[in-house]
Amino acid sequence: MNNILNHIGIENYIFLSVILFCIGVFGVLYRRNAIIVFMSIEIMLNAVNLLFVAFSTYHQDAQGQVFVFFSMAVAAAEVAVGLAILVSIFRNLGSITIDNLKNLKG
Amino acid sequence: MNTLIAIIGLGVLCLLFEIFNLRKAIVPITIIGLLGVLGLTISEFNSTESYYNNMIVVSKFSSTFSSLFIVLTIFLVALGHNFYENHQSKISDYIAIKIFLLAGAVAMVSFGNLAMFFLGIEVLSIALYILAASDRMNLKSNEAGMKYFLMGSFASGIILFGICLIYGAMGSFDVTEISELSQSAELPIWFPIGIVLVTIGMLFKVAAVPFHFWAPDVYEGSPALTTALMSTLAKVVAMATLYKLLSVMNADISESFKIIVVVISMASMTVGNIMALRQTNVKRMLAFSGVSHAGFMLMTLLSLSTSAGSLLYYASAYSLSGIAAFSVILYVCKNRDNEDIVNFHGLGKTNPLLAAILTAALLSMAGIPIFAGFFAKLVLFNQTIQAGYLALVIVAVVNSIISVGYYFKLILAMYTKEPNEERKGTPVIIYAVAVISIVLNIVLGLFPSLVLDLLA
Amino acid sequence: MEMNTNIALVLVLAPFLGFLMNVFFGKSLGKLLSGILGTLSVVVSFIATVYFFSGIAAQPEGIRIVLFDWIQISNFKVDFGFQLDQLSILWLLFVTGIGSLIHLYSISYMHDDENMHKFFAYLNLFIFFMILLVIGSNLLVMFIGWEGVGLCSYLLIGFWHKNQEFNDAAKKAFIMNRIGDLGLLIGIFILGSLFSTVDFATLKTAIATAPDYNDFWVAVAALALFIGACGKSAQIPLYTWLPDAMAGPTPVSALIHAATMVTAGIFMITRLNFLFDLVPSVQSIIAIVGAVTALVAATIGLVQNDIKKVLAYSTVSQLGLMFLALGLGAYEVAVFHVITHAFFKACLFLGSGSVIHALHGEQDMRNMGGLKKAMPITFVTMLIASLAISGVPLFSGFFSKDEILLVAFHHNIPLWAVASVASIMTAFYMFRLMFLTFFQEFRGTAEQKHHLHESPSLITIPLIVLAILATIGGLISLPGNSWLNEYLTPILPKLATAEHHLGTTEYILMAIAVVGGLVGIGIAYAKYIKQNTVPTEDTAITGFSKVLYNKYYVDECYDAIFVKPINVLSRFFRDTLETGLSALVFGFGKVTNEISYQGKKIQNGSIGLYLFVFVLGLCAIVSYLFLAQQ
Amino acid sequence: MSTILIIFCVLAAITLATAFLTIFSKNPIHSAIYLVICFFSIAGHYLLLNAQFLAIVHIIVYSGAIMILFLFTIMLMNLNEEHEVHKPRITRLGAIVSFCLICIVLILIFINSKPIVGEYVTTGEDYQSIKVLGKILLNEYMVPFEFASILLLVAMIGTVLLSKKEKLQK
Amino acid sequence: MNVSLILIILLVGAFATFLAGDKLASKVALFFGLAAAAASIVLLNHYNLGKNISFINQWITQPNISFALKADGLSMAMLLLTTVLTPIIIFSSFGNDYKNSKSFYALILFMSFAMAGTFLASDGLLYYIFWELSLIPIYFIALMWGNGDTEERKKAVVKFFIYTLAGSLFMLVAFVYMYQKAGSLLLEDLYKLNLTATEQLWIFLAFFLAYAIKIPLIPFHTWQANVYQKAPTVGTMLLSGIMLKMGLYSVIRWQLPLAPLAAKEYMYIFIGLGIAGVIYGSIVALKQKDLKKLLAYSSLAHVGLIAAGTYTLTLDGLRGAVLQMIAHGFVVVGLFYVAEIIFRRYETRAIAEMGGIRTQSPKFTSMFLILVLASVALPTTFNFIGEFTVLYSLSQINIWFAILGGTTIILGAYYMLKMFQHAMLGETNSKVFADVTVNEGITLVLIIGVLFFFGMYPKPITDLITPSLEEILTQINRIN
Repeated sequence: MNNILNHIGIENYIFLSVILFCIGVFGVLYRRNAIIVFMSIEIMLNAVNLLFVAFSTYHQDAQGQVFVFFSMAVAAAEVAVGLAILVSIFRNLGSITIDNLKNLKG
Repeated sequence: MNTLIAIIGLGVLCLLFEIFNLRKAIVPITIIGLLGVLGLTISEFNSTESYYNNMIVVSKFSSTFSSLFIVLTIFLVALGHNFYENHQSKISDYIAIKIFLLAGAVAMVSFGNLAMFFLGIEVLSIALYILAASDRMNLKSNEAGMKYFLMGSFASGIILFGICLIYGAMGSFDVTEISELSQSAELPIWFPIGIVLVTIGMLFKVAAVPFHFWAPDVYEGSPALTTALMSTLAKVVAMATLYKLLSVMNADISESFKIIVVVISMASMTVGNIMALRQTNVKRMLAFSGVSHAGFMLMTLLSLSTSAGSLLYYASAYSLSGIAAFSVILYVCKNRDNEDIVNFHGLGKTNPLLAAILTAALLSMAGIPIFAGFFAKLVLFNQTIQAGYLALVIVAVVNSIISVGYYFKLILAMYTKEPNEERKGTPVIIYAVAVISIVLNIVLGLFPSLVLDLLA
Repeated sequence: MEMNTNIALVLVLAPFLGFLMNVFFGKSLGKLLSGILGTLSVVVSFIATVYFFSGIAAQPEGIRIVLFDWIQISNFKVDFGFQLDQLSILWLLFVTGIGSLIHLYSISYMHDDENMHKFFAYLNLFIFFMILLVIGSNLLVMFIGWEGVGLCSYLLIGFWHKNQEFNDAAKKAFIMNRIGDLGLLIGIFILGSLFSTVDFATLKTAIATAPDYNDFWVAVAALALFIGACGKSAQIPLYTWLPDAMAGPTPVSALIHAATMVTAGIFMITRLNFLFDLVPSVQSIIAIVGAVTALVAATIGLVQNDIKKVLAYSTVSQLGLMFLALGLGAYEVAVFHVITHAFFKACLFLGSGSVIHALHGEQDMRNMGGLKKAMPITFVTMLIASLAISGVPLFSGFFSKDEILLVAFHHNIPLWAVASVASIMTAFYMFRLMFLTFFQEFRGTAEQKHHLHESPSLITIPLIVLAILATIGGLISLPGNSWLNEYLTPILPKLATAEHHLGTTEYILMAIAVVGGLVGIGIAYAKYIKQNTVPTEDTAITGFSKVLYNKYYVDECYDAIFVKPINVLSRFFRDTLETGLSALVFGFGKVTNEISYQGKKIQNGSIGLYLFVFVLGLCAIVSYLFLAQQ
Repeated sequence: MSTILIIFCVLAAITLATAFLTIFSKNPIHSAIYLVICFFSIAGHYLLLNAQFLAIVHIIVYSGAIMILFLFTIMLMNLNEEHEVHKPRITRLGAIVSFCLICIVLILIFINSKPIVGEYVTTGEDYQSIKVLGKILLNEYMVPFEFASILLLVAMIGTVLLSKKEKLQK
Repeated sequence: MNVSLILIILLVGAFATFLAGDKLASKVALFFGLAAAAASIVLLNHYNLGKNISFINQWITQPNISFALKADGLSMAMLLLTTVLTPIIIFSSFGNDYKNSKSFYALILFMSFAMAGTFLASDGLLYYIFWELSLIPIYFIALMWGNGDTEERKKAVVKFFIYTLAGSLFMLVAFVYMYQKAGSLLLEDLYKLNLTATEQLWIFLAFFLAYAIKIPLIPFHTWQANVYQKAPTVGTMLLSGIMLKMGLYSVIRWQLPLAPLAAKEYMYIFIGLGIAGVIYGSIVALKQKDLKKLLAYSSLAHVGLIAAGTYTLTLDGLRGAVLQMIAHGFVVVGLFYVAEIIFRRYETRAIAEMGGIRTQSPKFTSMFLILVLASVALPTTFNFIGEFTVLYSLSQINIWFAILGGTTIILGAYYMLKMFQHAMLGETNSKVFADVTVNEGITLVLIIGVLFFFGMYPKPITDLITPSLEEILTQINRIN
């Protein structure tokens, strides 16, 4: 079995996930809509997951992929909690624009 | 390992109590349980063992810190008895979450594999998100939860990315392997970047400048007990984990990295203290004070091989005085919608004991002798000068002076202002927690060797 | 030896005991008893002194008594000890002697004052300190007395403490004395470090045996000591306190500010004659200062109208003459003049006190006149004293003053001239005083006139005694056959070899002095008896006499040069510098607070900003570590 | 250029484009759908890397669970219309600046670093079949696996805690 | 029997006082104060008999810190000053009613405990701890029982606290630095250090900052006058009578022997600073309107002279400084007590509102005058001995120092007498001034008695302190 990375090169995966990660970062900073911000965070996590798998192939080692499972579990848990918080904010505030969350400052 | 299992078991037990409708018994049982766990941990003190393919490594470091966490949790749970009086239906959830949080914390200081580390920190963080937002009818609490959640998951993403790069460089998550590899061959640049990213993520958790912005807002918005937890337990856990992470994975960190640590440490102390000066909300003030204490604790990273004892001591001193301070805050600000300094006016007259305890706690944080905070700073200074960073120590000293300014603002408010209203009721548990924690603090101050020598 | 110690202790402690008794029981004893107690305690001292005086011939080297170790300095230690030799016994004699008389006088003089017991307490304390000053065996014990008499002078000048002007005068006296004291201390320091001792006897041997000492420092020490003497003995530039000190009760002026305390400077310099002899430069300074003081004070005395002020300036002037003698190395002459001066000046002061007493506190001579009929004893005694001070032959002052002039002439003609002019003036203003007070018609109110009377015998007896002494005092040191010189030879070894002969020059000089004195009296007579002039009102005084009347504006100058600037400085420090310094310290706090206030704006609650900073921080760290390092 | 590389490039392009679109589309529903596409393309990458099991799990978890959760929430809040206020310029500027910065910095570092030379290791062993993964997950990684359950338990309790109505105590 | 006994008595006393309740507090405090005084006299006796009364015990292993209390002559003298003044100060407060007096008196004893500890400690860290510890009680005493406007007082007291703390933290850094070199902070170990001139300079400066603020030397004195004014008289007495001696004592015990090279090199600067303090303090005192403030500035002037004496590095300078410290301790306590006595009757500290008291209360006036005279160092008072010795030592360094320092003789007399004149003399005051009570009289007579006794016979104290000062001088003059 041939290592697929011989065709693509690990660097390309790194660049891809770095850019994807940065897009996630960008999304977090750019959007005021909390839901989209959550999505951006998901993008960030997925970028990392992608890199995990790439490294897993690079090392021919399954641990990387195992870690992705944990990462997914974490992502799921985070989203669940995040959305729960979001819902209660929405109930209180009627909006999910994070710019409205400026009561705590100074 | 046993500690971890016992804690998780205790957490599950809590949930079961809810089912069997034994709510009243939850707090006492949990405290007794935790005391048991504490005993268990202490009994394992001298054994150094690794469990399950090196997933969990029990060492002196982990058991001492775990004991500290357990003690702190006991206090926090005890305080919960009073705090959640009006939320009886949820009390088991609250307590259980705290127990699980403790489990995460223990996992974080005893990890042998980055997976455990990551999961531990996520358990801790998610528990904290929930606790921060737990007062769900309160917009401030919502906001705090949201802010903490967003920034926390952002930081988690960064940590994850760092772990990923470390894995990419080493092909393993096991810290012993990583540390062996890190000393041998030429490393891909991924490894140091990974370390740096993980460090940054942890710096966020300990609220070091410039990653500290969340702390004051979240501390202010969260329910007071959660703030207490964050500012004591969570901060100490994060700091201990960062220390462990760096010390386990690469024996000597580079000089330029040390410069970064120095700069961040200085910035944290300075920003934290200066910003705290003008705060009127006590929780917010303590948040900034926490930022500066994080800066102090970061000084331990400059002499990784020797400073575990000082970190433990500093952490204990800081968190014990934090607990004492927060128990007073809980008492004073119960049934009030804010923690403004005005609430503390005249406490010296209406409740001299608590006022004295708060004073002692603040003096300890300020680093006045016989309180443990003084020795904590002292050993830290000692270590840092030994490592050759005199300038950092001088900045730290200047900061200690600034810090007195705001600590004393609170003390002055208690003793020189007229009380605005009578406070009724003497919640025994709050008194007990406050007294015990401050006594522990002073005992540490009188006999610093008790703790300092543990990890020497 | 034991005997001597005990008697010396009695000598010293008797007045102190009197002081304590008067302080604690004075009020209950009643006025008369407390006065008697005070007087007796001094008389006891006098008797003790006489005991020592009688024994001194047998012990020419004097008696030394060491009581205990007092101060320990690294290179020497200071005993608390006494030295009873010719010089100190001489001083003790007239201190306790005149002291007793004045105490006696005060019993009557102060009998109206409610705080009479206090007055006697202070007087006793003064005598105690004066004795200490005189018999201290070293400079520091002398310094106790030195400061102590200053304190008593302060207490007594401000005796009528309800009047703040008197208090001011007292304060002024104390502070000016202290300026001198600093000089004295500096002198002590230098002597101590040069010779490792401050004891008179050992100092003398040390100086005599020291192979080489530093001339410069010895001179500085001598000069510093002289400054001390200036303060205590009211020499230029520290003399202005003495006229003001007349605010005190008249016996005080007589005792402290004429006869005893002000001679302390002369005592000290005589005591340390072996030191001053080594430094001619300082000696000439002393001589010049003395001569100038004599002249300046005499000129001011010419126009004063307050009877006590005239006497005060006269005292300053006479002290100046003594310093002139000291400066010329004629210590025995100075001492001689001290003694005669003590007699006649005490007499004059007491006489003036008698007058003031009779006039119920009136001190302005313009409101006196014609008192000789009402107060014959006072008049006669004062006349004798005036004749003595004016240098009329056969009175004591003639001998002593003449010797000073003689010495001056031998050393330096200009100094002699100055001193002569001063003594002519002395004669003039003394008789101006006499004429204005006792001759012509009474110029006071009818009320006063009605009450004019001769003072009671307690007042007149001391006057008579002093007048007798003022007359015959000159006998102790007749030209050519001086008992005093012989007596002082152990102290002043030079005297043994000095030759005493009276040549033509001396006689001519004597004649000049006598004629000068008579001329002075004559002018006074012409002006105040013949022309019957009465000094004009204060406002009408013009020209140079206004300058004189206002004492050359020296007080005003001092005020402008020292007191005002210090006060301005003090106010400046208090209001500006202190506030500024304080603000500087607070400034640190303020600045940090302000930064904090501004910093709060950065923490604006926006997650976007927080994350932005987060990312910036991340970028900064990562790029520093991985881009900048390459 | 090999086929595999072309596939990679296409997939990468899709991934990045949809990621961007997720962020830029005004309607949250659209965002969600773009994100699903993005996840699918990432699954494509997994398949490309021969991690079939992971790809399936990925689709199930992300597209099947997480995205559904998002969509439910969006609908629950009735957010299908664009409510978002106009973003201040400073926000956009800041976002772009930080995006560029972090991108440039990270990429520069990786470009600057030593390139990986030589062949990639090929052990030929099976390392990513379900069997192997299962063994590793439940042997070596048993503790984290169990611990993940705690994580999920906490999340569950938390979500309940945050959402359930309190019984009012008398 | 060793010196820790004193500390135990004072500490136990503090707790006992607190537990005794408001009514008994003052008496219990006085009892323990007297007990401590008695104990220290007994210990002094032991010491003079040559018995070992030091106490050393390992305290912290890592870092290596000992609980070391060493009693040599110097420490014993300062200890006596503390333990004798404490009961006097407590007794002096008997005429006042303090609310919450149990805390008040407990704090006094606690402060006394800390100060005694400072004088005894011979381990750097222990010393530092006591040093800092003494700040807390005085902070509360000044804050809670002080007088004047609360806000103003708060400002002054907080400034004082932060300022002094700021200074001492640098001292801590210096200690930590030395610990690196010596591996212990025991005084004898630190003496053995061979530090370079540069190191010594920095250490010297770090110490200097702490001491200059505490003593205080100009220009670090700005906290002093305000705190003295605002604090209750008891607090002011503690501050001026004992606490500022801590700074001066520390100069002799710690600063000079640990950094002798720097001390010698920059001697002139520090002497100059002390003397500048003398002149400045005296001049500022002239125009003070508040009696306590005036006394504060006079204190500034006096300690300036003492500090100048210590920095001469001669036996005379050190000895004079110690003598003057003790003398000043007593006299300043007496003077502040006088201010308090007037305040009890007239409810004012403004000199302008006093005057004409002498006719009403001659006894009080006499005692006041004696204290004034002692303060201006009239011979036969203790202060003269100290001042003379210090000035002599200054003259050994440079005669100008003695002359400038000696201006205290003139200026001191000026402002003190001026104050006395305006406060006590003049036309009889319209307000009634009750004569001193028995308690007040006893206190003042005690103080005056001490001043005169040692003024005439300072030998016991001189003999007590000289050997230890000589030892310190050997340390200062050791060749590095």
